[in-house]
Amino acid sequence: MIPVLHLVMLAVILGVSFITIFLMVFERDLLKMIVLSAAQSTFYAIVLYILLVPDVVLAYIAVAVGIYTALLMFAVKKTERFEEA
Amino acid sequence: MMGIGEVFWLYIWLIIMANMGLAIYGLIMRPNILKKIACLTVLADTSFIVLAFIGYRFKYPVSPYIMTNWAPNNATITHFISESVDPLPPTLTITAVVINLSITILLVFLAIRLYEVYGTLDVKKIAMIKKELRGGEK
Amino acid sequence: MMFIIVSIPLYIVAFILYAIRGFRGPTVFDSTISIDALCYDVSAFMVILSVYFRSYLLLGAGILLALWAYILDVVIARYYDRLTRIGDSGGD
Amino acid sequence: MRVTGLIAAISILIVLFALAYGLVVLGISGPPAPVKLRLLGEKYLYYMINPATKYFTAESPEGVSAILWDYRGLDTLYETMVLFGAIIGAILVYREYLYSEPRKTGKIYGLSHIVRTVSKIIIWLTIIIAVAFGFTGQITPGGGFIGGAAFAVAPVLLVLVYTLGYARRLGLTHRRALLLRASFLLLLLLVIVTPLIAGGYIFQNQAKPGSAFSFPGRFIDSTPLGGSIFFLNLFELFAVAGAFTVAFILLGVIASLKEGE
Repeated sequence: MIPVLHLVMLAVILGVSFITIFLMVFERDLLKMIVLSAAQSTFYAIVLYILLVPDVVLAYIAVAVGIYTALLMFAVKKTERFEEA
Repeated sequence: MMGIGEVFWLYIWLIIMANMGLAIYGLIMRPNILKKIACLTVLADTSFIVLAFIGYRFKYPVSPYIMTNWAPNNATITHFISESVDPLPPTLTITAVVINLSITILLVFLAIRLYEVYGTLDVKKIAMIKKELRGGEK
Repeated sequence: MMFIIVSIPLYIVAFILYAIRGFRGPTVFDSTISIDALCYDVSAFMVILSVYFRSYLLLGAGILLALWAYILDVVIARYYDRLTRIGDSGGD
Repeated sequence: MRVTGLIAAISILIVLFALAYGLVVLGISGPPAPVKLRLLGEKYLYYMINPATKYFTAESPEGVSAILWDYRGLDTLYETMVLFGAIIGAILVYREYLYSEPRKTGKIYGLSHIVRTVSKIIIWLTIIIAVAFGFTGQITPGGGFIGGAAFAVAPVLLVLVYTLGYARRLGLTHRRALLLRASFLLLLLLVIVTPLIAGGYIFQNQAKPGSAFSFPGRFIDSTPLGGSIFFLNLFELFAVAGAFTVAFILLGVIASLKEGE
């Protein structure tokens, strides 16, 4: 028996994450890119949770939601905010 | 003839590959170095998802790879194996997450250093400045 | 079990609505607040999914996401806010 | 320029769709929507806490910890080396700022009082949860790398909310964090070498044929301890936490360069 509910959840959330990554790649404001990157890592955390890898979810939440945003924010604050062209 | 499971499976793999393609596109074509670093993290995260998919089993009574019975016998181990997902791909992923973090720290520090030297993070402008410097020396 | 299966699509619709506000938000603050709310909703969804998977070992991820979801707000606040002085004899 | 971008996009698309087609339709990674387990994963799950197979067990109910620190221990050791190499490289880029004398100013700045009060609670909770991951890595999800990554959130919050001057007043300097990292890395190597001194094999956990040496497999009340897995998880936690603390102290130094601290 194939659980269709898992597949539907994965399909919908991966579709939303695709839109997030698309907007993130073509975003000119780097600060907004950081916010979209946090949204993308939240969606990926759900996907990893449905795929039943709790260790990876714990490490991934700490790293992607907690640390990458702060690291990129410091870099944006020390350098320039808007991407040319 | 594909069943509903295979159709969903193909759709999910296509989405994952499209995510990877977008990340590679941003990594190659976008000029800002911080954008390139963010795209690199997205590419790494998508590869973690691929690894988790390779170890997954599509059946409903499915459990993580952690045995809750601490004094098992042969029957409980067989029952556990019949429900558990594959433990090898998450093992390879765990260290990759942390190492990816440390490499991103290194790249961000290098990017800030590059801004101190050149005054910009746009790779095209950096190439122009380098060309001017080389022309001025000759 | 029926309650859980009914509630999962509602949560997913809520995620999509939060995501639309996060994508469209005219300013950075709108996006930040909506993504922050999305994080808290996801942590509740993870607890419900752990009931659906019948495994108490999965609960920790939801708790941790609820613990660290506010870091994004702090990051954006640190970008815009002016630092204030910490008093030597204050509450710290 | 536009033509170059179009060519790049089309070629990436062709490669990735070919990869997806091969993975799904041709079945390179196994059948689509797999229900069975692979043989290798099945063997790992069978042997990891099996009292019947005395020479193969790892005494750890969690599959990931058993593979990470027992069956594939040397891989993990080399990956740890990559991690510390990257952190050392990051330190080397900004070494002159890290070893310069900090300005002695009486004023210390930070975010507003509400954020500081909330963050004080969250920082302590983060540290407690990270250490708990290290201690219970062999029976619940968690372990050395996860505990270290969770611990790294605490210095990030410290640098974000209280700036670096407050951390220096608390006594958190990069020298102490480096000392923590180096000493726990030495303890980790000591755990790896101990069976070799006792006449066994390197990276040995439980007794193997030809060597009776074995780390304690069970705690007093028969809670699984995983032998060397428990010690390796714990030491790895503090080593990774020290390494990331150095990196984020350095980030605070960089952030305070022009911020008027």
